[in-house]
Amino acid sequence: MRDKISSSPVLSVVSKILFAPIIIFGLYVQFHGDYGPGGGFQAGVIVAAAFILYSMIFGLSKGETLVPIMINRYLMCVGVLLYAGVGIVSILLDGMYLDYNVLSSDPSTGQHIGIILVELGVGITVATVMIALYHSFASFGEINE
Amino acid sequence: MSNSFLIILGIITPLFAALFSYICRYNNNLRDSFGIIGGLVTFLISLKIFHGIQNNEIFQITFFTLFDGVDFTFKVSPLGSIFSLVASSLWILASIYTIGYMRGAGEKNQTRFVIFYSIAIHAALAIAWSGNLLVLFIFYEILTFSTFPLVGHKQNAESQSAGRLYLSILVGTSLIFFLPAIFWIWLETGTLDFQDGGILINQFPAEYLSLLIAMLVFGIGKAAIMPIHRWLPAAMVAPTPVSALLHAVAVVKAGVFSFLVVIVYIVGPEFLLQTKSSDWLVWLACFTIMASSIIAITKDDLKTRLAYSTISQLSYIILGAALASSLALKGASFHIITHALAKITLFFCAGAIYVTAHIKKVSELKGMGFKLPLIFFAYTLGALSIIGVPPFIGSWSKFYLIMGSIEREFIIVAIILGISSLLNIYYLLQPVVIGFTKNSIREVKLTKAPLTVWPPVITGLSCLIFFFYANYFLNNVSGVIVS
Amino acid sequence: MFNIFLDDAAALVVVLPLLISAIIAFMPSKIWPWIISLVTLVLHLVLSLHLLKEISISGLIIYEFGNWEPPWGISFKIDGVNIGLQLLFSIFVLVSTFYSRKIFLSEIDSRDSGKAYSLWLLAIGSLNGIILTNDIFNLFVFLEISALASISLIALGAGQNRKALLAAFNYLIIGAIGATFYVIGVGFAYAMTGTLNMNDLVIQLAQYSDGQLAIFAGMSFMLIGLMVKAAIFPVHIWLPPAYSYAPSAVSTLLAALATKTILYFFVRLLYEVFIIYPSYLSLFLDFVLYPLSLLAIFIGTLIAIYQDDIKKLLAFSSIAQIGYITLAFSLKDHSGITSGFIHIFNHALIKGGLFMAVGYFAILYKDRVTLNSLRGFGYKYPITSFALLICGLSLIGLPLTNGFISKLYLFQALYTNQMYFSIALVAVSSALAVAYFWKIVEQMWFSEIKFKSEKEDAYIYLPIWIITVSIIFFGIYSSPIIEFSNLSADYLISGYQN
Amino acid sequence: MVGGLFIIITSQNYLKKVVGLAIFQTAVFVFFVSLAKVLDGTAPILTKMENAYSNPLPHVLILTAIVVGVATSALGLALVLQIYRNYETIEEKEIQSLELKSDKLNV
Repeated sequence: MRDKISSSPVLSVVSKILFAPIIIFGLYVQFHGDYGPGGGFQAGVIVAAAFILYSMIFGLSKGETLVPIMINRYLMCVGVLLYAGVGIVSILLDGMYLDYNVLSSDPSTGQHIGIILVELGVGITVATVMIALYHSFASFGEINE
Repeated sequence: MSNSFLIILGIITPLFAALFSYICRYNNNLRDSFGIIGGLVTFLISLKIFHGIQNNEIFQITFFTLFDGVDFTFKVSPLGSIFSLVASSLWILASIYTIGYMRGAGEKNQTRFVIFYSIAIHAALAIAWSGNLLVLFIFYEILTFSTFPLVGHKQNAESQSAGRLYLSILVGTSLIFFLPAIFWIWLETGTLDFQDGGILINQFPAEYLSLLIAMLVFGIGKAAIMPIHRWLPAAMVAPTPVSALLHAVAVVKAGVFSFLVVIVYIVGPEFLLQTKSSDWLVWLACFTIMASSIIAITKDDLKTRLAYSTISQLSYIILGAALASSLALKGASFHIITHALAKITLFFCAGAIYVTAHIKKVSELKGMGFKLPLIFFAYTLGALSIIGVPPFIGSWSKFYLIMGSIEREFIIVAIILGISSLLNIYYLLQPVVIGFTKNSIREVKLTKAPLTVWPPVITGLSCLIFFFYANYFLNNVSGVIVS
Repeated sequence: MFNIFLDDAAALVVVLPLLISAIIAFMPSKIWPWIISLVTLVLHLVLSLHLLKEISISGLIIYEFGNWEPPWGISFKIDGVNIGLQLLFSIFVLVSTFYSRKIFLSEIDSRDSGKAYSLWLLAIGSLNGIILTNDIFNLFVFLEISALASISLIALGAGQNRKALLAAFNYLIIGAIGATFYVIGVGFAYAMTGTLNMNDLVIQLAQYSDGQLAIFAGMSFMLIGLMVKAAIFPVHIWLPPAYSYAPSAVSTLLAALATKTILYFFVRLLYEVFIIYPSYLSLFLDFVLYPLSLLAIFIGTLIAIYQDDIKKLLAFSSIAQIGYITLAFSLKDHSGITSGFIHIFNHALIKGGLFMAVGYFAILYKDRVTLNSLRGFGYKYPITSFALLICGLSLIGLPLTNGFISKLYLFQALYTNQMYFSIALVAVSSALAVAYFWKIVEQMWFSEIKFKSEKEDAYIYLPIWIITVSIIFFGIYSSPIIEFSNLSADYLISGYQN
Repeated sequence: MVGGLFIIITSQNYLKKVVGLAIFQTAVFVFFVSLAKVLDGTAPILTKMENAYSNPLPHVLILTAIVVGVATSALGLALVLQIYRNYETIEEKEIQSLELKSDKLNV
């Protein structure tokens, strides 16, 4: 069932064209979150949307070769750990938990570093969780077979 | 041996008896002997404490503080020394009797029976020696729970429902009335210790005293005042040693003892006399006495009949406590001893008749008197003592109770006591009369069970003998109550 | 090195379990997740003890995340009110984690053990967050994390009985409605005051001293939401199936701690924030919480009597016990709050112990434990059965157990408030508790049936006995619990006077 | 909001309940966002001009709440799937009758 999705050439071409720009846009939102609207949550969803689109058009198994399930799972944890790790590092540097000011000698630079890392963690987690959700729901019917 | 050590030893001896019985559970003779040994040890200790109390020694031990103003403490009061003496001495006889009965009747689970019997005695002793109301309550509950396996011993539907009734009434009333009453006393006075003359006077609002007395008398369900007497006849499904335990040694005695202790050492007789808060209780007790005597007449089952007799006798004690005059209290305290001796005799006899002749009903007793002369002899002694015929010990307590009611100018109460004695004569002596009627209805095959025959004879005779030594006990009681 | 971490103990007690939960999430091993969790929780206990030491010196710790001062940043607050609860929490999760291993092994697929412990730590971390947080929105987040984690854990019980799925789903729907109500309330409060920090909220609310409809509406929404989460009668309907169909270890954790932490926050909200509107507060307490508590006590007990399934029976008894706690909290004075906290402590221990014992029986019996199935267990498994007996006696409230202490102080509180009717009701319902508990004992000891029994497992009965011994210990030497509860009440009441 | 709640309570279909929950939550999110709106405000971006700008904090809160809501819906849907797998229906009434039957069988 999973590879029998008959996609029209229009869809597959359009999605192939769109795939990279969506990810680029996601990354833009991701890094723009530092000083403007944007951030990890939104970026994560956008990036995930690219992958989900790909899976929808070309079938689940193709999608899984693109993002293997195991890697996806580890990335979920890595995202959370990145977030929490920043907090732990700031504690190690004698600050409060998630106190970005101590990450660098200059507090303002510290804030930048901290927020980017944390948002990156958030982004990775959100994206991978979204992909995982799609995969597990979409593959539901097949487990019974 | 120091006094405090004596208390600890006395309280834990029954537990050790239970433990050893469990360890030796595969050797029946050894197992059952621990009950007798434990009984002897506790009896000696109780006797020593009893004498110590007479010589104004103090027996007290405190373990730890439970909460503000309430310690986990034991302190022997004169009243308690009497109760412990009764319980421990009767334990010896009951143990001997148990061996005969349980083997004669071929009951199962004898080890469990022996263990919980010992634990029940432990709880009864601890109640007797408890130093404050909360400790008394703790062991009151332990006594309830430890006698539950005994009541439900047969594990059939009947005994199970009886056990449930037993437990639900006793635990239910104690949690609904007794415990809140204890809390109430604590909240008003800040203490729960037993003190001569009571702790409530000048501390407790007099207008609520009636309510408190009601909570106590209904909360102490083991005192079996009507309308919460139902558990006692229901518990008759248990083997007879249990009935003896319930009626004479531990349970109901613990109930009336608790109530008496509360009246004497917590409420204070003087406070009661001043406020007259317990006068209503006098009438309730009278009602219970009459009603249960009348019910007893209608019952054909010997044990049930004796159970209703117990309910009526317990109300004598409650009556004495409610009257609260010194003579009445003396009578009530003494009635614990006299009734224990007499009632255990009667139950021993009922059980012996069941084991040897397999008869439970009064109407089937025809002609049995000739076949079981010793048992009927003992039964007659016990019955006469309960009725209150003079050369028996029971006459003393009845005498004091009547004097007490006259002292408080409750003439009708004195008359009721008289009428109830007449009823006693009828329903207690009827089995004897039937027993010595000739031409028995059916042929009965007798089983030999000598161990069930001799204990009632001993207790029956002691009812007679102690009549002449009554002062020995009375001195101990009167000292406190008069002061 | 270690000192650096100790300084941030307040944050780490929450962050550490969450962090470790991410690490072990997809661990394939069967035993490592358990060991790692155990080590984590030992560290957790060390951190809690450190917090206790700090509190005994300074009396108040406010931990600001990322060094953002309130009202902007999220802050944790540890003071006399919650330090006792924190300690209890730490100890109990350690014991129950120790207990959980064998239970999980036999109740869920062993391949899932990594996931199970991940969720387990997630629930622990977020429940701990509820205890510590000082921010009403942050509370919502923790509330939901803990709810989602525990729902997933409950759903793991589906391997045993598919009804667990329905129970989890109902919990999800009802819980989410409760949480959303709470958020609506937060929205109102935020709209009026512009702050989410609890201390700041009090200050900001003071300017509306006469009170406005919007604030009252917001407060009501928040309280109703929390009542759903804390399973206060009549919005308790999710609780009995959820507790009874969850895997046994999960029921233990949830029954002992989940509702307690939410109740704690509930009372904190009432007496720390809403106290500035005394008329509203007393309206709520007298006419909503008080009658509901009485109903909960009575109806919970009555339903429990007619239950055949032991875990359900215990769950309904929980409803009644929560009623006792809220009854105490509805009294508005020091003695009431003290007795409420005392019962939170004691009931956590009692219910934890009971669920542990019954959970073990479920494993031994390999099916749901009903009254009938317990026949003869008292003889076959004496160690666990005896622990169950003691816990049950404590539930009834007999002296020398900690349940008695709870009852004593509850009576005292009711007496000083002259609520004689409630005293009578509490007395009656505790007597009724005998009825349902004794049914269990009767089956266990007084009816015999021959069956093959296994040897009891020390890994399981050891934690059960730790709880049981502490029940007796705190029944005799009750001052630690009473002092902690007094401290909590002192702090709450003093906040009220300032 | 009320509509969502209505769906949750009345509908017999578990899937519809989850949808109702989502609607209910979304309504609350909108309520929050509406709180933040300042009349004539712009997006809260630092510019040279001093502008009235909308309060960004509720948006941040709602972002968190949305994530929670997504997680809730996802979990709810997962549970619905599991229920379907076990019962082969997601209608409340049918499941109840199934359970009644199995209870009777056990007794």
